[in-house]
Amino acid sequence: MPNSATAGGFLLVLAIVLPISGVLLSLVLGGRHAERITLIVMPAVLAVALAIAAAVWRTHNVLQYFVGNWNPPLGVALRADGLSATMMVTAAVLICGIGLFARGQFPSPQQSELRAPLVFWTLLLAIWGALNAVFIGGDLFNLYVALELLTFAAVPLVSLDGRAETLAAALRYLLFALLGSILYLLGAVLLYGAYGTLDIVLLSGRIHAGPVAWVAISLMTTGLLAKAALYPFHLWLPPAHAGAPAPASAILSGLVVKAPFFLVIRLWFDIMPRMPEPAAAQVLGILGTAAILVGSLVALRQVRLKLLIAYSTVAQIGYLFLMFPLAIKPEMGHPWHTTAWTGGVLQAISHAFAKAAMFMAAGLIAEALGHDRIAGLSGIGRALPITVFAFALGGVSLMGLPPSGGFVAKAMLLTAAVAEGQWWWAVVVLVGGLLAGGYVFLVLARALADASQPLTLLSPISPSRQAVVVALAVCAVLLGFIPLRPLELLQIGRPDIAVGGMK
Amino acid sequence: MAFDTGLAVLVLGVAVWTLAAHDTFAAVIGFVTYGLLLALVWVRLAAPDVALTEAAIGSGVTGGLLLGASTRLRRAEIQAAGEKPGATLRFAAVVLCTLVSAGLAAIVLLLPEPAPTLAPQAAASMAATGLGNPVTAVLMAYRAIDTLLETVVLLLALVGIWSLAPDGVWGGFPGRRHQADSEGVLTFVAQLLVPIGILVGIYIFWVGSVAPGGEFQGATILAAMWILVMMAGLVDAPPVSRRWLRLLLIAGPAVFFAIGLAGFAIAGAFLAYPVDYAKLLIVTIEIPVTLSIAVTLALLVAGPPERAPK
Amino acid sequence: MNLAFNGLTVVAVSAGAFFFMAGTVGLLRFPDALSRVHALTKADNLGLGLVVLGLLFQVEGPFAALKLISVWLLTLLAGATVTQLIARTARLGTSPF
Amino acid sequence: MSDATLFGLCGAVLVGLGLFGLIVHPQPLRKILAFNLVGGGVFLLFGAVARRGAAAGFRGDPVPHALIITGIVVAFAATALAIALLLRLFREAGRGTLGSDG
Repeated sequence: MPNSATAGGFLLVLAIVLPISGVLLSLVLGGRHAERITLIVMPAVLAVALAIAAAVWRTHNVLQYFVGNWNPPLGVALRADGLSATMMVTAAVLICGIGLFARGQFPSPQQSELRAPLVFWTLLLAIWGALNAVFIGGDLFNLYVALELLTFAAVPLVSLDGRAETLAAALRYLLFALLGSILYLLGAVLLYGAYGTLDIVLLSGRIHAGPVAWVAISLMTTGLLAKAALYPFHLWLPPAHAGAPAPASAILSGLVVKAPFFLVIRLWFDIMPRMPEPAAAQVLGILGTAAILVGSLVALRQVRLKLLIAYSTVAQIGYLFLMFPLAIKPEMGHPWHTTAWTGGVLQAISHAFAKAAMFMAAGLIAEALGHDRIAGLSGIGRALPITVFAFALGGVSLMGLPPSGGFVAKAMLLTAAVAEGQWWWAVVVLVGGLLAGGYVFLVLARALADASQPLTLLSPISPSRQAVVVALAVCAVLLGFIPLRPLELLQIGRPDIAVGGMK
Repeated sequence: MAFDTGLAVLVLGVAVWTLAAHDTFAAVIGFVTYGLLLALVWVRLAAPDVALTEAAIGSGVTGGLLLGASTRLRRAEIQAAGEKPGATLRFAAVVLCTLVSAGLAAIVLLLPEPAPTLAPQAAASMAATGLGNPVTAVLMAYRAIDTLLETVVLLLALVGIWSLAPDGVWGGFPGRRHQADSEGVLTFVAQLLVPIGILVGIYIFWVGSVAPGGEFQGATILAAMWILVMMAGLVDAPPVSRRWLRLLLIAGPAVFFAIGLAGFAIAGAFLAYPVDYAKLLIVTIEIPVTLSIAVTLALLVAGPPERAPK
Repeated sequence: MNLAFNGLTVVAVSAGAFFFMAGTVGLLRFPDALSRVHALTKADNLGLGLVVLGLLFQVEGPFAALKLISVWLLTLLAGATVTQLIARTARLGTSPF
Repeated sequence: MSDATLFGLCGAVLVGLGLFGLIVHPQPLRKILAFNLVGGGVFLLFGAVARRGAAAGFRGDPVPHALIITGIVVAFAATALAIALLLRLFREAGRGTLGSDG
């Protein structure tokens, strides 16, 4: 880890400044221009994310920046390792896709400003800035502010339609998110009290096993789990993600819940790489298992398409946490740990693409039919074949069928589980895949069935929006074709002690 | 010591009362008291800057907001009070919360001696900022990016609140229109107090560079004055679509960003200040930031647009 | 001289504390909103005034003294206003108490 | 016992009390109140840490003080947003609870 700012570090600043500047501009120029501003900012931030990934790849080192030239512990550092860069590129590609899709749903008003487009476009950019701030934050308190930024940008999207159900969902989401942040902050406070720094790298050098570290890490992890909606904190998620407009659901389910997950990885693998705690990791694995089972089983019983997809998110979040018991037991540095860790991260990325595509496909179907009841989907496969195809592609990745990103991710988790002799997690992965197959099939069987009476679409669905959805679903599949070498990007900057095998 | 112990017991007592009070309105009164007592605790803990913030925002504006909500929600609160959770859940909650408190208390007693601190480093670098108040140096120099992002957090909260307006009144006036009563006591107070309050607000902000105070505390007082004249009905809240209002809202973060980016050119880093101009640049940032925070806070209290634009 | 000042401070602040105590008892014991408000205003105006008076003997310089007196005056203003508002609400019969 | 330890312990108890309120109160407004109680406790713990860090002529570590100020302002913004949501929900649904169905 370099101990000074690295060349190209200014890119990290731009990754936060550009989207937030877009927010300010949209507010002052008004809702009529918000969409255009977003479309201008999108390629710029995408370019910054790609440049950051390229710099990390080229130098094979962490990109680092000290804000205001104040070195930690007094100042705040921004850092991008391979994981940050990968997540930023994922977020950038996904948000660009969502933005293009949303043009059809939140078009610029002709005369005066309208509420929904202004709020959607400004908050889309705000979420982007907040996500980038989370991915490159090098300071625990700075990360707290970034998490709050993310919460305040995400919650209003849930209740954009102003109905009582979505308002209640948004309020519940907000309360859970606030509880999560305050627990996270409490842990950070204790760490500062014991070690005198909030900087992640300095902290990883000073922290040692003991009651303070344990209580602090447990509190922070619990808070982040509440934000990530891991079982048993999952109840807020389905109504919130299902109630939002389709492009907002896509970003909430695809990216926003991944931010706290990303921070759990930071905590467990970067801050305390020398403090492996197999028992605690097993607990995370068990919660993940419960999430997979509960989420999938409840998804099977849903009558509305968007709720089914939302419950599937609950299950897929469970998978993310299977990597902890597999990458931590019995001690760091085991050859198969990197496989499990990479599998977990790849699951986060491929789920982001797959789920975004599925939510937007569901949005198009609901626009066409005027409802999203699964029982009433008959004939839609004939009317909107491309959309249903995109939904199916996303489903393939969720099930973990080859070839798809979900397949590679789940295969890696499976392999690690078998190789480490923790076969029970392998069973969980397989059962979860079967259940996912069940609920995806449930939808497809309906959608591909012939309608009893001819289907009339309420509104025509533009081909370009369908194309965006397919493109994202294809991304989820293409992730399955990535050879191993680019995956090494993920390992750049990880503490040596946590990396083993793989090469 | 006896005073501190008494104060701590009082804080805990008021907290219990706030939780246990049957009536939500009474609980809110308890919360305001809690905030004021905490402000006193901050003075005892040698944190006057925090004491000012706690009294102004933590107790003052938050309390006002909660009071307003509790009167508007009176009926719903009484209804909902019936849905008390079962005994099992309550018992589990007692066990869990006792464990959390006990764990935290143990850690307080276990914290290392001598305590780690950044005070020497903060003191050593103060000269480079030209400031005399170390807390302001942290907020505006060492950790300026936190403060910058925080101004954006406030702005997003406002966008979130505005997003709750019914579509028909978008661009309109926030909150209810208060009728001016030229004989009324509020009118009298608003006319008498507001000039003084604005003066105090500016003073608190200005003195922040060398003494306890700063942009957040000053801005809160300014916001309170604006809220007072709105409540007295002397002025109406501005329609949310007004260009000048939007400009005021973003002026703070925008100037902050602009000077931060200029830091690349003039001091070699984002949000870095050249030593000779550090204080000048910081004050240049603080003035619009204070204004923006004041306007944002007042509008956060005013709520979403409720009346259509004329 | 110093001793005399300290003595005056003790006397004035104690007297102020007494009025606060009396006001608090009144707040708790009086039956209706109006008489409670009446008890409170006594505590605020007189009690705080006496405390400020006592502290005036301890301050350094006229600026600090001015600050203390402004604190008292502002509290008087705020107290009087809020009392008016509460009393009006109580008389209109919408009191939550 | 030093003042830092005393108020640190006070903060520890406040966090527990607030969490309890957050869990058991059915009314959202009371939950919001309880959230603010927890916030006060967390900030107080941080204040105790700051007081312990008195050095270099400062009577407390200024870094936590600045962070607490930021935290208080963020908590206010959160409270304002939550209350606005709650009031709108009440207007739309005539109820002030989250209900069990969501």
